[in-house]
Amino acid sequence: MSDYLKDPQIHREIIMDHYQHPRNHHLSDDKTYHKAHMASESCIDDLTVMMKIDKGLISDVCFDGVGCTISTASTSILTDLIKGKTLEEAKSIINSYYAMIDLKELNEDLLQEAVAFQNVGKQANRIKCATIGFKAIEQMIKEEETHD
Amino acid sequence: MSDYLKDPQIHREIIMDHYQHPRNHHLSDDKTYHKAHMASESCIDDLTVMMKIDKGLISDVCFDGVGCTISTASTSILTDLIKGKTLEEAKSIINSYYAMIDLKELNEDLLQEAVAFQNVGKQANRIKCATIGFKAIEQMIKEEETHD
Amino acid sequence: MLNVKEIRKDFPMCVKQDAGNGKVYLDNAATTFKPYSVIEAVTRYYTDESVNIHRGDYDLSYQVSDEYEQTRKTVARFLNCEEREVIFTSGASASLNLFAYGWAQKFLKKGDVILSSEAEHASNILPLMKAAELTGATIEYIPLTEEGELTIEAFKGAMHDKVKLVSIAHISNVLGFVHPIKELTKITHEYGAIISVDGAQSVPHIKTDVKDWDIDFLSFSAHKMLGPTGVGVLFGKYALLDQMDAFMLGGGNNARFDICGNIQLKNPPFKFEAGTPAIEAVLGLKAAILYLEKVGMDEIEAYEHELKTYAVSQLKDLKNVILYNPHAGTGIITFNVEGIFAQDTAIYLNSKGLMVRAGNHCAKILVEVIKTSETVRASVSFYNTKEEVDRLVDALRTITLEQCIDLSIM
Amino acid sequence: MLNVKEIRKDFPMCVKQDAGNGKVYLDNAATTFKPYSVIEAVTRYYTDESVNIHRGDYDLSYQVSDEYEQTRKTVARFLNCEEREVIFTSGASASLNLFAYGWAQKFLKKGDVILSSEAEHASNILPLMKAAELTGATIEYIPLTEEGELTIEAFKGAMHDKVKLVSIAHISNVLGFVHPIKELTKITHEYGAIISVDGAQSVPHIKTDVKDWDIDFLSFSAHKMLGPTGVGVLFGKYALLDQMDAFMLGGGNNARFDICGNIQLKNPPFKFEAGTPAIEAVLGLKAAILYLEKVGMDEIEAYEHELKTYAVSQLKDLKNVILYNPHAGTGIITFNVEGIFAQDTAIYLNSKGLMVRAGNHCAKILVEVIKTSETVRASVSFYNTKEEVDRLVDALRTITLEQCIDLSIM
Ligand SMILES: Cc1ncc(COP(=O)(O)O)c(C=O)c1O
Ligand SMILES: Cc1ncc(COP(=O)(O)O)c(C=O)c1O
Repeated sequence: MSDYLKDPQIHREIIMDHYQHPRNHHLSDDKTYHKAHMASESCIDDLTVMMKIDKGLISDVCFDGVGCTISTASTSILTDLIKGKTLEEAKSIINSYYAMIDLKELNEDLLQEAVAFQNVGKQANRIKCATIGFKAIEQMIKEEETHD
Repeated sequence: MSDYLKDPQIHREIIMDHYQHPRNHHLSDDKTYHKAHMASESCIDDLTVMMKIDKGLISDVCFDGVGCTISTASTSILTDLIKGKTLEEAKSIINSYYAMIDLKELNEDLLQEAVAFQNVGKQANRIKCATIGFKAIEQMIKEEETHD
Repeated sequence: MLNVKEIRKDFPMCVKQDAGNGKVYLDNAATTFKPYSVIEAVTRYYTDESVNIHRGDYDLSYQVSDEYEQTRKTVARFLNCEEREVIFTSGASASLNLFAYGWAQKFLKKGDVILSSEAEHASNILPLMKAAELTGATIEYIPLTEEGELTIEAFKGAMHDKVKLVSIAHISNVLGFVHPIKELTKITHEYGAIISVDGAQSVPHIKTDVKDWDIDFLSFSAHKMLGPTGVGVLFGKYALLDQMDAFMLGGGNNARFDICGNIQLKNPPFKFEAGTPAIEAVLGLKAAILYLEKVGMDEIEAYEHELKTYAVSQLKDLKNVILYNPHAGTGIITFNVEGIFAQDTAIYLNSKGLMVRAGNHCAKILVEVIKTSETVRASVSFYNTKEEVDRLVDALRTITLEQCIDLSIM
Repeated sequence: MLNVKEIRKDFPMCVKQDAGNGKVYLDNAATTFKPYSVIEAVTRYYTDESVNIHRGDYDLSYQVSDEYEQTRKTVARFLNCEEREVIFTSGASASLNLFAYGWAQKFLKKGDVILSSEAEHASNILPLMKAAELTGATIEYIPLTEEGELTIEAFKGAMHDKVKLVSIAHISNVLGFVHPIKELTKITHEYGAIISVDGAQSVPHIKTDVKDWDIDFLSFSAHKMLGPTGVGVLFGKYALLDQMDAFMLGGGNNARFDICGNIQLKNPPFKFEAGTPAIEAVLGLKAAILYLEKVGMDEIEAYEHELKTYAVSQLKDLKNVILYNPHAGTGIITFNVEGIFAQDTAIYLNSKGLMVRAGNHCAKILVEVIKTSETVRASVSFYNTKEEVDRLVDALRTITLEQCIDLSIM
């Protein structure tokens, strides 16, 4: 792993940056977007994530709502990661992320900035925050696949 | 007090007799009768008592239902005691009975055979059984009085 | 084989009896004693983790929330269902009311039939009577045998196309017959109906397997199975729960709502759990199930049946005793003494240290079947002994009406 | 004057803290710690009197039934009402749902108005939203001040002839303002309406007198006032209770029923108590009230207010802290740290041993009034100390976003 991605200082900065300047932080009026509203049961996050899929490709993804640093930053990073990817690619990113959260395996090529959350799995009470956006995307992909 | 009314043996016989051969043990179809249905909350007694009042006089009283020895016998004795009496007389019989149950005072002239229950107040869990019929009569007298 | 002597050491109430307080508890169908492990689970909450749940804002709350959800896992394993199919309620009565409100009131309509029995507990039948009244459905009753048993033949005869809901106790609290739930369920489903099972008397005494039986709903209380009062369970198949209305609304069961009245409820089971639940009671329920599993449900059933059979064999010889359910398979013994009213018998037995229940046991319409208005019920648990049964038999051998009266007036 | 040092010795959770576990509990609005006397009342049930109630068939059952009813007496004295006006429920949420079902759904009709506020807890407002939907009534909201307070002037302005029900919290769980219940009730009655008060946050913290205030209904939970979870109370004026429908049906609330569906319910309060109640929790509630009475409700109110005022005076000086309710009269402190999301603040405080709650506190529609979607809530009880408040202030003095993040990712 590159040093860049091992340094906790860098992790913090990545999260700070995505929390204070979340990417793709808006919603779309376009009715062809998929939409998932996630209201966490154990914390107070309340995010809506939207995604446009064109012929198996994620052509756009965006989100809005209120959330803590962890949920906001992780969702922001995720939107960056999967925009322009195929559904299959997005699924392997999400699965790699879950593997990292489970403290099993770290795939830095796929996860890129998301490696900032490599230790969040040690804080059981933050796992829901760190995965809320991923759950939303997963749900929408499933929706798309079953409607095919 | 006469010896007759002091002897526990006699008390038991009075109760046995009234339990096995309850007096006035039937109901009336006459719509002019007052009627009170008493279903005790803590035991399984379920009695209906009826009473006809003519110009302030209790001209008839009867009861039916299922009940334990104490509730059946006490109600049977009560019907004997108040039949033919005025409402005022009935009320003083009932009050004397309550005073006896409270272990306060024993008026054998008024209570007659009901003195068999002079110690029932010592068994807190039988008080409801020993007063169920009296409560019914009390309720019907109140009804009559408020409708006057 | 179950070691009663050792088991009794786990229950403070039994320990006191064995130390010589002279009491015999035979009212286990009403509620059971609690083992130390349950008491400890409850008090641990008070002394070590006395905070509210369902939030992860601080460690202790997270920890208690987790333990609370662990109980759901434990219940799911015990019943053989999914976690999300386990709803915590305040007791069997609340579970049965939730079902009647959320499912029966919602899905039944005029002309539909609810099939039930005359041996049902008030907490099962009354909410259904109300659902029937509100929806225009009617209730029909499966005829019972003379002893009050529900047979498959009678069930088949009573079943028809208009039946949309079958609702019966797996074990009746008055007569203790074990109904053939698996077969009844199969027939119910053949008619396209669903079955709601009142398990208040069965879950504590015989092995439950909702998946194998394929039942749709199951209600029971913790306090009848060594657990605390104030908590019960409604199991429901997830797809059915998902369609069902919430009985109560409030903190915890809504994800979001706004001023216009748009309410977004959570998914089952949380949708049905409004407000702060009985936290320590739920934790106690887990300890209760672990205890039952340790003893073994099959062992419990076998031993309780043995005790019952023993009691029946003794009581049969007493000429003054009328037994109503000699053939029932569980630990409930229903009887009367010739010429003595049930409550007087109970009070006499109380004077001998024996705790039994007199009454119609909340199955008030049953009197039309077994043709007696009131009975005495002695109900054993696996912590009862044959010596305790002997105490009952001895007391009944010598009971007289005179003695019963004397007890009240002396 | 209340002796906090001595009081803390009565609470095992405080004893542990004082022995040095480093924790500070400031989430008392969610639930409170329990004194030993409550724990003993609960465990005494398990070890000495583990039987069911409401029957007199044997001594122990009679004794426990009596203790259960003694709690009703104690509650009646504590609230200043009649015993028969006290209904035991499974908690404030259940009380509020029972009221909404039994009274609001029954007596409201199209065109009627329910007057409430935007600061209500989900457990109060959601059941009313449902009652409104079912009856065709509408809900109107009394405008609150900028700080979220409900004033008499605003109430008068909002009141009109179509209002049939006023339903508000005596003390809001988010902002801690004490509403002028007695005056509001007077006005409510002048319009011929009735008032239902959510007392979940008030009964534990200030003296209640339903007779003096003349309120019609009051709901609260035991677990927020030193008692067990799983039990709450609905007080209602007897004449109103008498007209009200039962929410749940079942064992215990019916005197008799027959196969034709004729049900004869008992009189209030028993009519509303179906099934085996939370017996040990009710016994624990009695011990909790006795404890509160011993300390004194007026003393509790004064001391909690003093703590709150002290906290506000300290927090006011911290530039990074936004206080939402500096003027509220009770022990609830609602705030945010500039630039840090409420939950991150709570998790940071957790790392310092401080237990507070982040959230919208189930009053989700309030965000439209105080204009912030999430807040941190620290809520004190009379067993909290000024030193504990200092711990909170110190932690907030040095909090940074970086530290909050590090806590989660390290
Ligand atoms: C068969 C049956 N169903 C339901 C109930 C009601 O249980 P609970 O009183 O715990 O709500 C009982 C207990 O009396 C029962 O025996
Ligand atoms: C104002 C208010 N009402 C109602 C409730 C609901 O109480 P419970 O969760 O004990 O049912 C609460 C507690 O969160 C509250 O603060």
